Amino acid sequence: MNPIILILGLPLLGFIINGVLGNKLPKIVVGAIGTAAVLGAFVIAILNWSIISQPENNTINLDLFTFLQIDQLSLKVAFQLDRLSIWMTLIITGIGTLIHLYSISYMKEDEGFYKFFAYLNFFIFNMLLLVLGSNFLMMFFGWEGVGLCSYLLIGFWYKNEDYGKAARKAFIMNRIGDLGLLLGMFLIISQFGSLDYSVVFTQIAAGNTSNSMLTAISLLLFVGATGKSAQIPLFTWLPDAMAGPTPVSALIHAATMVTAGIYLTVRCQVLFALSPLTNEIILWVGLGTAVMAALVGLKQNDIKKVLAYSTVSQLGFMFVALGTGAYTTALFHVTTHAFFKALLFLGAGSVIHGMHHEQDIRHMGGLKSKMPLTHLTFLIGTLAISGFPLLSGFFSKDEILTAVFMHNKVAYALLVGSALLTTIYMFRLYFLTFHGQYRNHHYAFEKVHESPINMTLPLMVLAVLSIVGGALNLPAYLTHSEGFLFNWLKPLFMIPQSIHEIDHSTEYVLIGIAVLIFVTGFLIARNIFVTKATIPAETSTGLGGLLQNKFYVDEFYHKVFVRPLEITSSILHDLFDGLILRAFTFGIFPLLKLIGRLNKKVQNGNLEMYLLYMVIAIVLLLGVNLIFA
Amino acid sequence: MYRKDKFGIIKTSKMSEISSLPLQFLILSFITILSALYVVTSKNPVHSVLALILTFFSISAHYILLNAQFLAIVNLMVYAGAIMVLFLFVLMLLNLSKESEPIKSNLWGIAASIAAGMVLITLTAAFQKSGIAVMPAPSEGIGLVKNLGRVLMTEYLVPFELSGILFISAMVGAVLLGKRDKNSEELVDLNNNNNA
Amino acid sequence: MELILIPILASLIWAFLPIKSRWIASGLSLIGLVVLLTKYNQGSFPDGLVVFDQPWLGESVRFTMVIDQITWFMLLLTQLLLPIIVLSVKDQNQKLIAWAFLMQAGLNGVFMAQDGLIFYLFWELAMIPIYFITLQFSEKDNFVTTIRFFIYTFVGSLAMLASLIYLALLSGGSFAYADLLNTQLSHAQSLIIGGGLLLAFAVKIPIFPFHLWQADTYTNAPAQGSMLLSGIMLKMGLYGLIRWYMPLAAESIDFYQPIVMTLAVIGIIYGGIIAIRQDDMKRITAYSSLSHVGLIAAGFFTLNASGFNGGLLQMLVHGLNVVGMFLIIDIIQKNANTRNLSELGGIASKFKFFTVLFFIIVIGTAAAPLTSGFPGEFMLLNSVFKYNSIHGLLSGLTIILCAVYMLRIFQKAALGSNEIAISEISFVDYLPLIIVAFTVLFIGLFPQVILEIFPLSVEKLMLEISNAKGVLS
Amino acid sequence: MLNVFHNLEISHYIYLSTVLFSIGLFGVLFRRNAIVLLMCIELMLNSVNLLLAAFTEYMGDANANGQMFVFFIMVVAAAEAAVGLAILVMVYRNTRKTDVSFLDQLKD
Repeated sequence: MNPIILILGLPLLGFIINGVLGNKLPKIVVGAIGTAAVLGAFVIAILNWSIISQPENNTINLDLFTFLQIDQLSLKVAFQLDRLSIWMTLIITGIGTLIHLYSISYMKEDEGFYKFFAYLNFFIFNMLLLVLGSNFLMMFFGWEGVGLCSYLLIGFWYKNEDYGKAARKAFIMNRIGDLGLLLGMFLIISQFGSLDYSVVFTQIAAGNTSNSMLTAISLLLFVGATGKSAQIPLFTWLPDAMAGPTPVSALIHAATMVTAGIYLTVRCQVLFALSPLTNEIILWVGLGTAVMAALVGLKQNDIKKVLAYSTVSQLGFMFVALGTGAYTTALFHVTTHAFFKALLFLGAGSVIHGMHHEQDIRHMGGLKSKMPLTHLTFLIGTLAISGFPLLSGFFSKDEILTAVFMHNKVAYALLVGSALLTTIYMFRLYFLTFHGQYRNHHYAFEKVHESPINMTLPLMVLAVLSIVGGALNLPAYLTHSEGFLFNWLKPLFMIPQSIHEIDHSTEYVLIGIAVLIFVTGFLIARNIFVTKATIPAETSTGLGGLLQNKFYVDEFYHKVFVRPLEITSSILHDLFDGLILRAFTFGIFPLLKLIGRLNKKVQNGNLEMYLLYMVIAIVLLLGVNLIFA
Repeated sequence: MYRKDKFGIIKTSKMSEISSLPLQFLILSFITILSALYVVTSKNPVHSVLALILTFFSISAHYILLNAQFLAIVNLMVYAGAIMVLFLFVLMLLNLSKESEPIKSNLWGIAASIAAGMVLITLTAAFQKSGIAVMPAPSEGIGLVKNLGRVLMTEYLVPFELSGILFISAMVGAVLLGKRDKNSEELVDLNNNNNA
Repeated sequence: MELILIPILASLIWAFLPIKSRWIASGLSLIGLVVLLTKYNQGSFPDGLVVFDQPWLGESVRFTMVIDQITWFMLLLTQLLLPIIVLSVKDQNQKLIAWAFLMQAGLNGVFMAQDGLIFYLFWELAMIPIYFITLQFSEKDNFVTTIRFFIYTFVGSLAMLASLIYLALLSGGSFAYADLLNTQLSHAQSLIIGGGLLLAFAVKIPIFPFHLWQADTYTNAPAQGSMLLSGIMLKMGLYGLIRWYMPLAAESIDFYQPIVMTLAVIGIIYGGIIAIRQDDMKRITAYSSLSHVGLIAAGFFTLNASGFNGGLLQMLVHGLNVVGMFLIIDIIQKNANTRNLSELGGIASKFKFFTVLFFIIVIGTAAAPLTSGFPGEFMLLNSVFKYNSIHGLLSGLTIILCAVYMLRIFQKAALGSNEIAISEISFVDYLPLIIVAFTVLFIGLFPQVILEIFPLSVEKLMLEISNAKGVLS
Repeated sequence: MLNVFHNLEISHYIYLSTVLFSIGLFGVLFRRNAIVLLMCIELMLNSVNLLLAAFTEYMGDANANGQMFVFFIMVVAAAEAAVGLAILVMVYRNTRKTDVSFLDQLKD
């Protein structure tokens, strides 16, 4: 049997079983089915690794049926497992398995337990659809599907209307991006007459397409990517998406779904590589996002919000990498980020679980002793994301910085600043949560507890991965050859990636700077939050206030887009539809009434008048006939 | 204005036409129009009726001129005889022989004259335009009862019978209308009040 | 011909015999579906199967009924929706079913007629029942709205009649479709004739400035009336557009195309924007319908295969989805006595299955992939984009706006902490919903199955249109 | 028999009957007495009759179709006079008037 059927089918099966029968099955069975489905997909993907890794860029294809046939354009339900998609599949199913396992405990008291697992499985299915599709349509299916699952999972606790709003916001912002993607697809159809990756990319690589067309297509696709990967200007949904259960945040809003935009760009490498203008835009959008989100992250007090802005910022890093043409690097960062961000979110979830749904870091502190495992793994995650030497994040971030350095010095400086901010806000989070005094008066310190084993086990696995993940693409200065991931993806790219020829001295300087950033950030955070033991105030003023309120972007959007739209809606309905158009159309009624009233005067019942009218009419008719005949 | 007679002579003036008209036609037309005018202008309805009878007599004379002898007789019998007597009878019955009609305003008179005049002009203009100007060809025996009876009983049999039905229904209608209604007393009061 | 006679018979039975069972009614309406299915093979001939042909008013007006693939598809839509609608009729409104049957006869006639006058005849026949349905069975006094609706559509119909008569005069007195088709028109003549036809269809569809009757009528009509109107009757206009307007007055398409496209796109956005702020669920559905059918009309006017196929597919899908929405609204209103979003909420905590069906229909309407809304909308947007990228972009906004208002409906009605009092929902109420939800998923997965129904006829139709256009240019 | 008048033109009869018709029309418009009104209508009918007879002569029609029409017009006129007078009597009986300007009950 084709492995793709199994990889896709298992999560789908899990979804159907859990969705239909879930409320009749015991929770442990539901959890087991959900986890096993994803684990099964993971195992099958692993088993097929060897086939894919054949030197001649082997892919496994699966054509199911024709979805639509319009004239010559044939849209198929077809999948392919190649080097890129198996990589993504492994990340998705691997981390997905851990998070499923974790969720069994985390969600065990929730009445919607089976629903949760059904949604999660469905999400995995859609995400796999996204990465396994062999044409843009399949990707779009997955693309929208994960958005839908994200909507369902953010609004999982549906009784809370704020959560509902956050879910809607996420879905709608995603839809804005989707429109871009859809339009991009239409352009592709009109240009290449197909949506199949192989056809489209071969034609692009052949170089017959005009530059402006490529730029237009790539820009539209990038709009889609900004929606899904929370870049400026469509990033505000992601922090709000933290309304969902924490495992969801870890899986969807950190490790997998938000990286779909990067997957898309890497998948269309040949397209993006040929549109320099788009690359430049991507670079600066990514950079802006990275810096801005890092700044906002400095002032957030909700443990998940900090991580959310951190995610936005890290996604910005990835786009910067894409903008410089370092596709492998971006994917590398996707991978390592998936490890440590999932770890951090799950750690945060563990903290929240242990503190009985307290999320405000001002009400935490000193949890180190109570939650040793969580503390340790969280620290590893923090170190990894901050770029502690030789941990996974160090390598991937350093590669990005190097790539940017070669590309544009200003961008490099800004990105370094962003990396510094990353270290600061991560350690701020870490110190405030695990060090210092316990500060919650509503929940006794004694009641704080470590999480059960099936929650800490994923933490430990992810911690290990965060440490060693860098090995996936070791830099040339350590191994004197290109990294593993670079070589792995090499056959996939129709246009070879540029390899940064950089002399070793410069490289060592850059590494030194990276280390220096880490140390500086660490020291600043330590100084403020450990030595001075500062506790963030409720409200900040000035710059702090600006950051705490996220640059007022939400308010700005509300004022500029939402409110005017609502007002327009009311105006259109009440005034335009209700009054003006109606007056135009039904204004004829009073006119008819007036004519009727005049007519009534004529029709006064007087026979002589009628006779006179008749005679006049006869004269007129005959006269007209005489004159014109 | 230029029209040909049957000899192809172009006649250019109305005067010459009129001068060549037969005296009988002129006299009869004169009587007809004058009496018709009297019908519409006389204040007394009885005078109107008498003038109308005179008109019908002159029209009958016209019929004779037109070789429609039977028609002339019938016209005298039906119109001048039966119908006009009926009118007179009703006038007597309702006692309307006197000057009872309220005079209409001048405005109405002007309006009516203009309207009638307009019709006259338009019709004349229409006939002018149609350009019919050929002399009637004399023919014998068409208007005699023998010929008419044959046509009436062959070609026009169905309309003939139908007109019989029409007469019956008119008769029944007239009788029904003329019958005094039981409720009419109230109606009289009502209308009197209204008009008072 | 059975397709017209059976409904009329059923209508008479229902009007005069004291039967009161929705099941029997749906059974009766299913006969039509069965008859239709038996005609499937024959109906797949591109030239069409002449099912009835008799002189009617002399030789110039023949009572001709033809089923080709497009017609078959439209008939399928009608026969499929009618049992669903009939099944949802409330017990005290059983006489409504008689009207619904009569309407079915009219609709079937409209779709099959191959003669201008017969087409008009059935067009008006289909109008009469909806007039009585909206007038008699609504909760409120509905006279003004109904009269307005009636006058509005009637003006359009008269314009159509005038156009058809004019066209028939030009074609030498014959009303037959083939003769009308072969009549060559001058530019001015085609503009007049096309304008009249277009007016009638634009009112019925409705295209943007002619939509005023829609929202009020939908809101005030009984749920079944709204279903019949939006589910099937709107499709008469769209069908007329491709079957009657485009081939017969093809010379005028070049002139009207930009106008209609622009109006349709305006309507798409206009309906969407208005829908996001309304509180009455029916009103939202009405404006959403304006938005969706605007897209279909725009798709047809792009005159490319993607637009035609997508438009036809979307007609079926929109019919099902909008009927599904009205079913849901009807059930909610029956139980909660309100359909005002601000007073609703919390259905999800009590009726999980209902909520699932609700959600499926909501995302189906919002055109999420793997639901029925997506393939049609994809093809339509693709065709509009091909026509003009600005139009494509603007009409693409519908997928955002639609997500906004559909999710708002779902959120406010089904989710939230409100606890509205809902009694039990019976199986009879569920059954039509289940059917609709099933089609949403099925068509979403296998749209090609539907597209296979009418490829030859669409090809032929497009050929006719382009031929007729070519005469002038 | 009377062909001394053979130089009579059809147009003379046309003018004559047009004048008669207009006089009748004027009467109909001007007079308010319903009975006179009916008489004026008879006058108008007769003008048409005259013209029909003239045309029969003019066409030399052996079937005398025009004269046939005159007969039928006479039939109708007689019926009309009978019914019209009956109505008038009835109206008079109810209103004591034969003035048509009071007969405006058609209004409502």
